[in-house]
Amino acid sequence: MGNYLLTVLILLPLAGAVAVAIAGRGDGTNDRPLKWTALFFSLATFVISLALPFGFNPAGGLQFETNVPWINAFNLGVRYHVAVDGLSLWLVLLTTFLVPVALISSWDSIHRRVREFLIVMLALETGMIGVFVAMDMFVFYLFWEVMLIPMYFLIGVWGGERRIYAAVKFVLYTVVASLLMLAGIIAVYYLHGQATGNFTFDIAAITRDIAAGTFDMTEGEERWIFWAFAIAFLVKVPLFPFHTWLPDAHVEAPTAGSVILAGILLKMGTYGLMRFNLPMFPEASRHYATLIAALAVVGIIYGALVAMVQPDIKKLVAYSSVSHLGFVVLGIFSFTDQGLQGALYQMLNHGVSTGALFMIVGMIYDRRHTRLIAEFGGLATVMPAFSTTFLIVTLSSIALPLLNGFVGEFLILIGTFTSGVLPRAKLFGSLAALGMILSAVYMLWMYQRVIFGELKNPLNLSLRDLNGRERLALAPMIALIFVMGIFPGPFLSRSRTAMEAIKSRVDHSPTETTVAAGNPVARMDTSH
Amino acid sequence: MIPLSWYLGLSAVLFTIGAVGVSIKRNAISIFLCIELMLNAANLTLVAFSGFFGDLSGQLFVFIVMTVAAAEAAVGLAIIISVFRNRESLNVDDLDALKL
Amino acid sequence: MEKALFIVLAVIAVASALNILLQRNPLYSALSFIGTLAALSALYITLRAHFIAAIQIIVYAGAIMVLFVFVIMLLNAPGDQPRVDKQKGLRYLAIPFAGALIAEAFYVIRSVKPISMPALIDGDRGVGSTWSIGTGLFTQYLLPFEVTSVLILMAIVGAMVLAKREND
Amino acid sequence: MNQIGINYHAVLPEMITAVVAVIIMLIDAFSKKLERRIVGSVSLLGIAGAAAAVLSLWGRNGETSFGGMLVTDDFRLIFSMISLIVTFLIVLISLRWVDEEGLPKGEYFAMLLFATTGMLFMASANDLVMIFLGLEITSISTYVLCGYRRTDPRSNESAVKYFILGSFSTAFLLYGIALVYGATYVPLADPVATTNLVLIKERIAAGNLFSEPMLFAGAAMMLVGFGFKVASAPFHIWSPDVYQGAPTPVTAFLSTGSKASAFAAFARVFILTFSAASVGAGLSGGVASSLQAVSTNVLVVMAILTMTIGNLVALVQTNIKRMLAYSSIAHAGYALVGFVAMDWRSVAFYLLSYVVINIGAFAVIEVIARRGDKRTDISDYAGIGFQSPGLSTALSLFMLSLAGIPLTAGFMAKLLVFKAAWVAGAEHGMPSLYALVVVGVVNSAISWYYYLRVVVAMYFAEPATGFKAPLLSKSLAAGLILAVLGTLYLGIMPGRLLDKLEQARDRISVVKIKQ
Amino acid sequence: MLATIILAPLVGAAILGMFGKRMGERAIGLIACSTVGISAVTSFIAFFTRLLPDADRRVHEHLFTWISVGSFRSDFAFLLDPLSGIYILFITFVAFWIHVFATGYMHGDKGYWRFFAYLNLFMFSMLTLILADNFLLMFVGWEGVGLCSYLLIGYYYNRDYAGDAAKKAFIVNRIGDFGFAIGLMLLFLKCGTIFYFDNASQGVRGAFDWAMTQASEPLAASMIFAGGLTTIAVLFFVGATGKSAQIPLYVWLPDAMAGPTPVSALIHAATMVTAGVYMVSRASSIFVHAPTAMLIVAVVGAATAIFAATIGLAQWDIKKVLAYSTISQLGYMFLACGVGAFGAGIFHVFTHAFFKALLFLGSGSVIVGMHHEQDMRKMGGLKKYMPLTFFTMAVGWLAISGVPFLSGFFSKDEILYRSYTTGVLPDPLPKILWAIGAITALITAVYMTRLMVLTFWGKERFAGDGHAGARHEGGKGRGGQGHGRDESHQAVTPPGVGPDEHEHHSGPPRESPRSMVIPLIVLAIGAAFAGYLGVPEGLSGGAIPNYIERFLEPSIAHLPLAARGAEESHAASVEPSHAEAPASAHAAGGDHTTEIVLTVVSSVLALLGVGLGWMWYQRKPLWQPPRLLEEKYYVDEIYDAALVRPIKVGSTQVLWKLIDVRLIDGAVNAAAYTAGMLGSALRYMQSGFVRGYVAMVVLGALLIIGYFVIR
Repeated sequence: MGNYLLTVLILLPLAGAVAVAIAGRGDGTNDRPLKWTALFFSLATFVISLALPFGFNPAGGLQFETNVPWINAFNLGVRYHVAVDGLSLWLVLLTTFLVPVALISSWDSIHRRVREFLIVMLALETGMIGVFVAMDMFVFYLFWEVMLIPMYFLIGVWGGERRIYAAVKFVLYTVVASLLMLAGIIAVYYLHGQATGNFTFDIAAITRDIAAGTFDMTEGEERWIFWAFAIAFLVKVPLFPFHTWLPDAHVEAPTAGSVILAGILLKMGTYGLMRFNLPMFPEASRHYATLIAALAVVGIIYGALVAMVQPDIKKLVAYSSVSHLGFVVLGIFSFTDQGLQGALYQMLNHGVSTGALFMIVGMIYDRRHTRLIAEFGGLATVMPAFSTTFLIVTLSSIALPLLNGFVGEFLILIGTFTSGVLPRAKLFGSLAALGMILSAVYMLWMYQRVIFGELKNPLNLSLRDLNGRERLALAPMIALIFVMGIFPGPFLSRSRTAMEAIKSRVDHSPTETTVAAGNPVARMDTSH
Repeated sequence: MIPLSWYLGLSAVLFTIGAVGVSIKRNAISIFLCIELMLNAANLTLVAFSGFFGDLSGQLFVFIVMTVAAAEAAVGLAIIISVFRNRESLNVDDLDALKL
Repeated sequence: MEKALFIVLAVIAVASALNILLQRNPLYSALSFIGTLAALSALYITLRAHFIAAIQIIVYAGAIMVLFVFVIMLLNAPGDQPRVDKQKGLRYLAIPFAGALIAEAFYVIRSVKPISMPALIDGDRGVGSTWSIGTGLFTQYLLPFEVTSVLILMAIVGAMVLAKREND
Repeated sequence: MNQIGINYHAVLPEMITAVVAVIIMLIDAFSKKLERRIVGSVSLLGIAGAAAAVLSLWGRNGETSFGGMLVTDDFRLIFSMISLIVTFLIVLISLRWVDEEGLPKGEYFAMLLFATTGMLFMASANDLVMIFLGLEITSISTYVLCGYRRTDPRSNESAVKYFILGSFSTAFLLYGIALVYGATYVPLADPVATTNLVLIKERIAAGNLFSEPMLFAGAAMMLVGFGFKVASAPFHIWSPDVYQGAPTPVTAFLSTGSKASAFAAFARVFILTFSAASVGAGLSGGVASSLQAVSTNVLVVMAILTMTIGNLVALVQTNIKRMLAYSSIAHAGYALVGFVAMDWRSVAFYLLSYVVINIGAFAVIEVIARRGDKRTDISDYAGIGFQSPGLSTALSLFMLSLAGIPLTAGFMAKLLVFKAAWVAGAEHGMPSLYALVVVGVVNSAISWYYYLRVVVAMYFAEPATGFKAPLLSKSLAAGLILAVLGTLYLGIMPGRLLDKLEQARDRISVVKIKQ
Repeated sequence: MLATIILAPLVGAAILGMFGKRMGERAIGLIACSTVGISAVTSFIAFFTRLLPDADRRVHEHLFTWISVGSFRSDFAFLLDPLSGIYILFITFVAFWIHVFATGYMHGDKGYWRFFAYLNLFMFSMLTLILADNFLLMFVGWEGVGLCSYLLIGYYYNRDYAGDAAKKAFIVNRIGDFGFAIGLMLLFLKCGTIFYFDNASQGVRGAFDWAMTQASEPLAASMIFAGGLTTIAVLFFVGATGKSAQIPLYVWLPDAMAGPTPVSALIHAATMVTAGVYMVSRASSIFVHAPTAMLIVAVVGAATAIFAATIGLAQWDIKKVLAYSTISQLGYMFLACGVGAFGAGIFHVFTHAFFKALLFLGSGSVIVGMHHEQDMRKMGGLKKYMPLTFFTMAVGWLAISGVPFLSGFFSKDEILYRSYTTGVLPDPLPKILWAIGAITALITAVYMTRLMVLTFWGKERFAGDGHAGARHEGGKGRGGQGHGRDESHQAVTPPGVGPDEHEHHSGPPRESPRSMVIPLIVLAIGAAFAGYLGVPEGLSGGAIPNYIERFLEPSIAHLPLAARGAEESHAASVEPSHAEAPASAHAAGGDHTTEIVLTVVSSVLALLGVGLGWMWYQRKPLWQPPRLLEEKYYVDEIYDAALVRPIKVGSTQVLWKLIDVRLIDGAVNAAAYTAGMLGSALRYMQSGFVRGYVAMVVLGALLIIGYFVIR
């Protein structure tokens, strides 16, 4: 049975939501107590979650585990199994970190239905934590779907002009895909039960049996089910060409929604790939690696090029997410230590950087109620602190060394480039590296048009610089940008074993041999 | 001796006539009559089987069916009356407010 | 001889059934339906279902059809209105449908093995007799029989609720 | 007399509901004013009593009574419970409504309870005659209920359409019964021909039939009859009009109780009687398996059509009742998926979930609609989300649950039927069942759109003018809360219920045990 | 100790970045200069106390492991060896004086603190680049200097051209970095490490030690894409072309002059732009195994040298002239690297740092004196107003022109000599490269003379127009220049941001303050005498040793013997490459004649250039140069039309509007639409007519019964 820490993490935000819901009605004008309540609960969640990395044993394996039977009937074998491992540890932390930050960042920007907003945010947090800690496919799917609803409300109620279209598109896109995953889950569950007699949704158990060879799908089965999962995740990522929901959703979502969407929700796709597709369908993963890597590379370049010509800052950032997440997918399908670690790291980075970017966009939107680049220019004159922050985040997004983005992106590139399993690895690696140039192009061009130049628009003359609250919201992001860029060690070391396990699952192939012949690296490996 | 199949055939014909009647008559009461006709066709089959097999349950069934038909008639006619009160028409084609 | 009788009765039954369809006035349809009922009743006798034949006339033709006629008279409704049939197509559809239905029925009937009615063993206590029906209803069919009372009660209440006037 | 097995205990639930119905009418007849107030409580008590009776019957597997007319197995009890739950909730949500509409109160509840009696008989029937009777009792009382608001032309129309089409389909069912009866003739057997389902099963299994095509024709016509009652395509055609026109609580009742009980009878006949699969392999003759194969094929097509038509047409509806009518069609399709897998347990769970959710949804609709079902367009829901948060949250929950969001009943239900179909497909090597699951999944995805439309209207759209948050009566609130709790309970903690369901035995398993 | 060198400016940057806004100019200047001063002093101490006594000439310092994933590892660890030693010496030295200069130059600017924070940050990045002991850390510095360059070019952020220039610089650099990064990855793929040298204490292997064990690759175009050492080398060189402004990526440097002049001096002349040369020299052990890459380096270098020099002839903006001159000089350095004379290249970097920084600072002094006028057409006769500036700049002018016995003379001469005699390249090529280099030297002398003449001699062209008129002239010039972006440099700083707008609006030019003049003098001394550290041995007959090249010896790789054997057949008549070892050149005294002859030729050319320029521009200072040159061969326009526009238009019209909106979203919406249409169609089944429904039921029943019966 063990540890209830994760359960507390899951339930605490929900408790917060309930607290906000039943908190005194007041006269409706003063919603500060509500905000403080919500913030308190999200911060408490964050503080408690800090126990995870410190209590985490870098040797790996599932930790903080709770595993109790839930539904036994009809051979369902559903268990409430939650745990973290090197893969989910930081993603949980990212979640608990981003939610309070998002709450602070939208402290004053939500004017309508504040109570409901806070409830939705906290409910969302519960769902997101649940997705990352679920170790049972059933539980995973549960949180995966349930989480959609708060997000849907977030976009639909507090969104912009075309919010309904965006919200519905978001949900339908995701639902279509995740229902496919449900079919996949049932198939895996059933085939596994058939083969081993143990009908269970337990991810660890199934993965173990696959690794041990006691559960061996036929090639056809494996490939079909691979896609059932992969499409669900690739839509969420989103990989080209499943990405068109993202710009709409981002543009319409309120700031907090965008932060969470970009910061965490997108990661669930890549998380799923690493949690399910690679360990469970290694052969299919290898078989389709070229295709997916190609799509990822297309996504990197395509997303960047389209981002470049967007007139709307938020849309630009949204397309940049397509590009960045392309990197992550590429890293995953490189099947190398560097690629996988880099992908995980890049997930965290993207959460921080893009989250911060959306917050920044939100801040100018709060002031000007427009996000069109053409409306701005010369903001550096009136908003120096804002410009500096914006610059740091921009640079993080274009992967400047010593900022967080670089570590992830570079690891992915080198992992891809040196991959011995992924065919045409060098080509993919090189093309992906083009993304490095392009990201500089679109981000800096945008930055230049917004921040540099003459202050021409009279509406911008009286813009005030960041206030204390905004600084408070951005400060931890900026700090993380630096810390993660300079000291990636503590992060990477905790995920190492998990990534190596994933890699060994895929690498363990009879046909492929090692990485490039004559690679002396192996010897070096032992030295540290 | 009349073969069983003759009875069955007659029953089928009556059933068909009833079914056709339901779809071509426009007066609600006439439609209802056609439905009764279909029930009678079924009754004929039951009785025919019962008679030829020497098994009682078919006829008992018919007994029950007749009761049901009576109950149905009562309720059905009541419905028709209440409709007529509102619409002054028994033409079912006029009842097309609910559609699509 | 029996076959001739059957044919006569069958013709009556079918003809009056068709007449239901042909009549515009529901009153005539109802009267025509009574013809069918009567013919069927006679057929039931040929099947030795005397009790059923009797209640066919008494209950069906008598009670139920009287109710019909009564309602028709009460409402004094015009027949099928002379207005254009909004669904004229159905008439033409009806013929192939009927044909198909009958074809299917005869396909099934063709497979029926020719059997003959069992010999009369116990006279007026044989299958179809009032005695047998009575016994059946209070043994094997006790439950359905009792349940029909619920049905009827319900029908009465329902009919009452629906048909009573607003100011009641 | 004991030969025919008169067993009052076995028929106690049905007796209680029928007697309570009579008592209500008596109360109504003798004391108009004062006594009417207790009609609701009496009904609820009666239903509770019936439920207690049902529970007291637990564990008597396969015991038949009344000359084989009734059977007491877990199958019956489970479906009986579903029917009773439906009626209980419906009584709760219509107590206030009947008063507000100024409709005859006593008769209303009496009709409901009569209908419930019929539903209970459909679950407990072990003979085609009982099925027929139960079906008719239910149908006729619901004809009345549909037309209950006599002055409302929509209600009239609904009643007429339901009545005509319902009786029409009954004729098919009856004709089918007649043919099946004829087909079971075995000379010199005792009895020579039968409408008893156990005997029918045995004769089919033995392959000893008077006429095989007749059996098939009869089965086909019964399928038409049942297909009509459960509103599966292409016999769903009546339900949108009827559901839309009927008074809202009646719609709720029709779409849940009458559908669930029809499924019970349907399953009793087609899963437990006309099938080979659940009987031991040694028993299954050629006829049984070919009958099963044929009906499975037809049911697959029907299920696909039902789901697809229901969902696609629901997409373009603007009236919420009508939309839910189509949704109800679609859900019949999902239930048919489990049905095709010959897994009545999953169907039962599906129906249980569906009735709880759907009654909840209709309860909200009823409140929003106000007197005379005036506000039933989706546009009437614009912006009510924040004006009437409780109702809107509940309705959102129900909509999402119907769409199949996890942690609610709707998801577990879908999961079980899809899983059942998948497993059956794998075990019997029937790819068509895989296809069915795929179609089902695709349809679920489609359905999200229209369920979300309601949510969109409530929360995302600008508030419509003239909406005033309605006051909830206590009874309706209680019903609503029960529905919400039920929806969540079945979604989150279905374990115990599923355990019970899994252990539940039906008559066939009893027969198998005997042999 | 090495960490101190690097971190001191970082600390300065951090302090200034966080608190600078509330500090006074003096405090800011003090912090900025002192941190760089600490770096400089520490560098000298480290150089003399750690490096020189070290037998291996390699000092390692390990801070912490940065990234370690799988077999990949990169550390924050530093390496001081002769190459990085020389670099840090002149960088910190020059930078210190430029900082001092800037305290005066930037006086009164609102963003004073910001400027010095950036400048300090730049120092941090540059020193990281130099002192890194692995390629990834070098890349960190590499990108860091790019960032600082971006920030400083865009320092006057409210001027559009500054923003454009900054962005252009960063992006073009990124294109180079792309090559660098891929080269790095390929290197890692090949040898499994990105450290330079074996380091047992850290348990790391070195890429260069590995490279030295590899066979030399043949000279063939196919090797470029073979994925071996040649490919790595070429990719590295792509990176170098970006950072060091070589063809085809040089385009950012002239625009970069939008930044404040000290920035141009420090970053775009003395230090950052030479990072490419540093990198190629650093990777010499890879390059020497890749003759194809060497050839490319040499050819590109020579081509850039002459190409940029010709453009430099025709520019009117004083800083642009210097910018093109920088590009041209960088070309020289690569020419040196390409012919295997890495030491000569570094030597030229060294001397160039002094004289080019001097020239830039001098021009900055002029610009300040001219109230921020950069157009040489509006100068003239300044020597009497700004005597110190004039004298110091004159030293720089003569040094860059290659007038004998100034620093530029020695380094340039060494390069030309080495190109002529190289054994690395196939035969006619060395002579051609030499010829190009010599002609470039001539042109260099001409345009530098032009610059001096236009600025300091001749008529005072500013008096008549007055300051206000300059703006209108700018408008006219725009028409001539076609683009106008460059010309707008002349526009005075917009209100509120310019360094000194409130101070001097008009009045005669005047000498700059002391803080600006002293650095000029210091650098002038350097420009005059720095060359004596590396006097070509042939020139002095071996009397004065070429200290620099000898010292660099441990850091620079030479052609492996086997490869050289192959090369000798190409260059039989030529002396064995100097690349082999200075010792051999030392021994082969007989060939000093060649060197002396070549030296004489280049000296003559230099003097000829100065003379020509003097005569011509004294007479016709405003002579209109050929349009092609003035428009810089229309390269910017060509890039714009061939790359920028197609990408923008393609992205907008094809990728976004067509693929995204029409195709993908179109498909998604079409699916939804289809479902809706199907629904709408199907709902017509529901006609509302009971009899229709009956017919439907009958039809369904018929089909089902039919199927059941017939099967």
